[in-house]
Amino acid sequence: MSTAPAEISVEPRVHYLNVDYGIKSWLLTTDHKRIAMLYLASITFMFVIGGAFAVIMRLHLIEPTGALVEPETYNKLFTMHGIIMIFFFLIPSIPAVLGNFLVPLMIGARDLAFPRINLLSWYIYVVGAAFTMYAVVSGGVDTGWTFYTPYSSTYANTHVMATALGVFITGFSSILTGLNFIVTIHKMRAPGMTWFRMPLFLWAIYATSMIMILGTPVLAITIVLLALERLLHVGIFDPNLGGDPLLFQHMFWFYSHPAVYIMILLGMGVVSELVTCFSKKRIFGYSFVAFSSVSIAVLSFLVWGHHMFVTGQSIYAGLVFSLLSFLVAIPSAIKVFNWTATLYKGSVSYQAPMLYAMGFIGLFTMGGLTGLFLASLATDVHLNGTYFIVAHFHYIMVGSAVMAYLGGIHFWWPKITGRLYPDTWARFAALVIFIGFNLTFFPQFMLGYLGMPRRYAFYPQEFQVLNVMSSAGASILAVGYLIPLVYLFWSMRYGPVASSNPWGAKGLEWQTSSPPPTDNFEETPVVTEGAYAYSSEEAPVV
Amino acid sequence: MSQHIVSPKIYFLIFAALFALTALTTGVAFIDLGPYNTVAALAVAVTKAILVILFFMHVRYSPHLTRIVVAAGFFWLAILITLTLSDFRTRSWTPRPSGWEISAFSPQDGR
Amino acid sequence: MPWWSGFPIHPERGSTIAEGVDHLHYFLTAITLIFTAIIFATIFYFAVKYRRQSENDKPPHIAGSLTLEILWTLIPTLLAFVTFVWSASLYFRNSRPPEAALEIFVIGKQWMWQLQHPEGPREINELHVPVGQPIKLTMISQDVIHDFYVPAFRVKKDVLPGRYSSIWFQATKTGKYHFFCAQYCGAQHAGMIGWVYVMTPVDYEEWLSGGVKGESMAQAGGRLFGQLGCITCHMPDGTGRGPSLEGLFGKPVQLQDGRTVPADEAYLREHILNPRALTVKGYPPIMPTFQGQVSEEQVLQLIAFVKSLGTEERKPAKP
Amino acid sequence: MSEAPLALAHQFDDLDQQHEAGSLGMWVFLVTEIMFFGGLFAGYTIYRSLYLEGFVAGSHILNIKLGATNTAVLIASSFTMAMAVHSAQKGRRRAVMGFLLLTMLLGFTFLGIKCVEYHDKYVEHLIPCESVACSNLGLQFAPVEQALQEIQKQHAQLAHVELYFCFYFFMTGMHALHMIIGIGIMTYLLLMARRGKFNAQYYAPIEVAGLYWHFVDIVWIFLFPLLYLIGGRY
Repeated sequence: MSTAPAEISVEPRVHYLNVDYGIKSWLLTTDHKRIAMLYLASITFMFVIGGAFAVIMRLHLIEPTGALVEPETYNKLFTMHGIIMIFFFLIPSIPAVLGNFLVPLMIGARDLAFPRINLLSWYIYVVGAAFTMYAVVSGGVDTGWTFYTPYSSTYANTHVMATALGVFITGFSSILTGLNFIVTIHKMRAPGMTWFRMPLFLWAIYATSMIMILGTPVLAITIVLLALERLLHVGIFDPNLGGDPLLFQHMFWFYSHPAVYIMILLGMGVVSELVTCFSKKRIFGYSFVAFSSVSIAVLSFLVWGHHMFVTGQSIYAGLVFSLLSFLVAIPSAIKVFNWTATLYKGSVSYQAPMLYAMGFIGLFTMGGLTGLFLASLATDVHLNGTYFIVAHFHYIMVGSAVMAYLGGIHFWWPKITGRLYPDTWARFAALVIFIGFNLTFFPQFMLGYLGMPRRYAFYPQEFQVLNVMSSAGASILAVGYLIPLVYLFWSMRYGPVASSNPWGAKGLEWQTSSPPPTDNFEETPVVTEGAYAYSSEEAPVV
Repeated sequence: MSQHIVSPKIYFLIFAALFALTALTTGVAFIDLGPYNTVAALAVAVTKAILVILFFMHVRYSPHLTRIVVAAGFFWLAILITLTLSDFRTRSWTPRPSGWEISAFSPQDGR
Repeated sequence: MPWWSGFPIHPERGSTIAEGVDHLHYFLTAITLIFTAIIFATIFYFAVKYRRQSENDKPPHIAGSLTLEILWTLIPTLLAFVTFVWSASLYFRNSRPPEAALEIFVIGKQWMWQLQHPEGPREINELHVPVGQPIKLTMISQDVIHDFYVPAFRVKKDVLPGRYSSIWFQATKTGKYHFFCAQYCGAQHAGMIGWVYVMTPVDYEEWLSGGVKGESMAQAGGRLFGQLGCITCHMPDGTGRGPSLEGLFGKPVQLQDGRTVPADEAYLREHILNPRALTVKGYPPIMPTFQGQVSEEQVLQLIAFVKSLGTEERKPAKP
Repeated sequence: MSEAPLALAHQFDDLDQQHEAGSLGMWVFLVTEIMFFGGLFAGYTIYRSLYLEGFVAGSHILNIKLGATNTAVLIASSFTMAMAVHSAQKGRRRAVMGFLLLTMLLGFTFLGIKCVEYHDKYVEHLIPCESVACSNLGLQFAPVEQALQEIQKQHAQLAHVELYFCFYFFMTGMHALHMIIGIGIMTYLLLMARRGKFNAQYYAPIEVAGLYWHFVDIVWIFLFPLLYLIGGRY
């Protein structure tokens, strides 16, 4: 389908990858592109570990009495799976890898505003990951990724302190990344690049950075208070001091709900880029999509109470949070409709990134709408704490955020490595992931409605059939994720050399060579037209 | 932006004002105003904070972006406090078919 | 037994509110499936109809249309509002137990449930209730947060340490239904499950009398009331240093700092464990705290005793 | 003074852009600090509204004179820091070093007074810690004579007063930690100033450090009334 680009003679051009070799050139780099590669390597490593835990859990749940591990180990497995996947893969994935690489390229800057702080945030991430890995290796933690007190503060005797310290430190890595992006987008845009000529990916980056800046510190202080309570055996969440465990939940979810929007907002940003490029058409309703990103970021801070409808929160507050939770669904709906409308009268091609984008839109619709069940009070009483919730957030995190991340990696792979990946393999992998994902998580909706609670190491007999289906799907999904690892590494050495714009996409990052030189552009580009100007007559010569 | 140089005279004036306000708030604490003690203490603290932000931190001479960033910070803090407080203060409201029956106090559920 | 027989799609409806919750659930399922179908179909249709003919297609420049944007903002908002009002009113009605509910006390402790009937029988991980009679569960935890969840009755509530939380249900069908702990509470969280046995009123009475007949909670509370020396201050005729507790339960009480509060279970529990914060008007704050001397179960027994003082006729009406 | 080429980083076009980026970056960081301390202030507000008499009793136990002097010391240090930024803008190197030294001195005075207060709490057994390790070190929460009478006078419960002291130590401890970081930054600036790194065009690091120091002062401006002046002393 896609015609292979004309063979370009490879003259030894200096770019950011071959400008310098050796460990020091990587570990002491301040080039945002190299830091993005460091992040890519470290989060892929964490994804593999988190994924391994998931596979063991799914295999364990084939038998109602639990086939593989002790209940205590199962509790550690789902806790570590949650912590690693959320704090060490999903939250840094798109912002730190694609964001770090693309933000300066997309706005025509030479680098981020604070390159040294950018490298510092990678080191902070690695130190945080080291603490958590120490906890994993030396026995794991079994409090659940939510660390609810009083279990985590007084009754748990596993490595809560080490993991809490790891998550606390990694929080600062995403604070500093958010800070870098906000200052760069405000102060370092190329001449002519007004706010409404920026690609929508940058709007999503800006909205996500707002959440990182405003939410993460509250998680940091909550974890400090938890650690102090564990250390001093006294603290503000301690019931026999008159403290209230619900205050921990309030402060925890104040960050953790907007954190899910950190993951999904950037998935939306990537999909806006993919849908426009692969239908050669301007996005439908640019300003609506841009403003819905920012309004999601703002509204996401008002809705955290829907996690606590059944935990003894007051009924009045439940009503307020329920109404606000319904409102936060509206901007997401607007985005989905705008993407679908973008395809109208376009010229749609089905390369792998587009398959991931279309998969994203469908699964995100499914994931988002099942959120309405949990925002509405009456059904949430029945569904809270069951597998319905597990299915809902996996449809959002795995079905949408990871799919968009893979779509983004495939779309910008020629720009990152200068090589094209084998597209037939990529489409096959996308299909396998789509099928495996649905087979894994759709049965869990039904399990949740039937009332199977989550975090159960063993369960009653009648839930077994659906669990076996889910475990079967998990094995397909695991295979689906391994295929891209193989052919992407293969393509780094053997893939055909990519031109500077293999997809014919608009955007400043496609005007420079791939892989781009260290300073991104020979001379700072001047922007003369709006974003996604595919169909304007005087398309600039690529 | 902060190229604007503020004369030391204004700095000293602001310093004196802050000093006086501190003395004021400490003095007022010794007078029995009932619930207004807290209101007075907070009002003085907010004025002192605004003085420091506007003059010592040059926000008065900075572009609008800095003001928006400062306002956003305090606004988000307000979101956290008000929505959490709304839960703690309304725990003792028990729903009646006819509407809310607000009992003055149910101890552990928060007054 | 063929594999698909043990494959229920739809949970049983065992209580009065199950019907309403299920209708809302089906309404939301319908919305989800319809919208997902619309989106998938439109994408599929556009992807095929407007597939790329050649590399240099020139699709028209469509910036967007305000009417469409308004349309697909209003419709979701309307739908959201309708769902909110429906679910909020359902939740609002379900959250208030009817007056004449039979009260059962639940104590959750790490990895087992203890259910205490006022008449005396105490059950572990089992709950026998009569059908057709509204049941109110007053629950408290002795250690971490647990959660009492009966899927067939569509009720769930976290059980918190240091505070009573309550749910109610009225079973409509006799039978055996699961109940689970739905808030992670440690190693044997998955083992903290049990069965609710809904029986006809006759069977229930027979079970109640047949079972091991310990003293009722009120009698146990009375015995404790004497042992702990409460009787020395709280004389029935009010001549002791503390107020008389005859007929106190449920009535408003005037506090030292002017607040009047209803004397419900939470007030009595707080008064037993942290008395000095609640000195009653006209009485010196001399009541010692019993924190650490009485277990949660004994507190419940004392409260049952205080409830039974001078209110013989207000005992929950026997069916 | 020619534009110091070494001061302009390669990713910026001119010194003004770099300066504005630096200030905006510090302001965004201060927003994260507002939210970081905000978590503590939120917890404080909630428990104060739930257990007012415990907080009133706890606040009356504190020594208000030391609190007031500390506030004055910190305001003075804010003033000297502002003067340091001012003299950096004018390019007067010696004045910058003088004012930085003065600010650090006042910072140490504040920490000294804080140590005195913490020591008083240690002596009066008001440290909120129930672990065995703490009691071996003599840190426990068992208020005696004067503190105990205050608690009984307010009809407060011991547990709620201990909750108040949890907040007292967590908030003032976190604030003191930020003071120590601030003093560390200023020693670094002192060394750079001595080596003549700054001039009238390039003084951004001092201004950014000033913003941080003023923020730490604002946190104390709120901490003083909220912790020391609850319910008034009459």
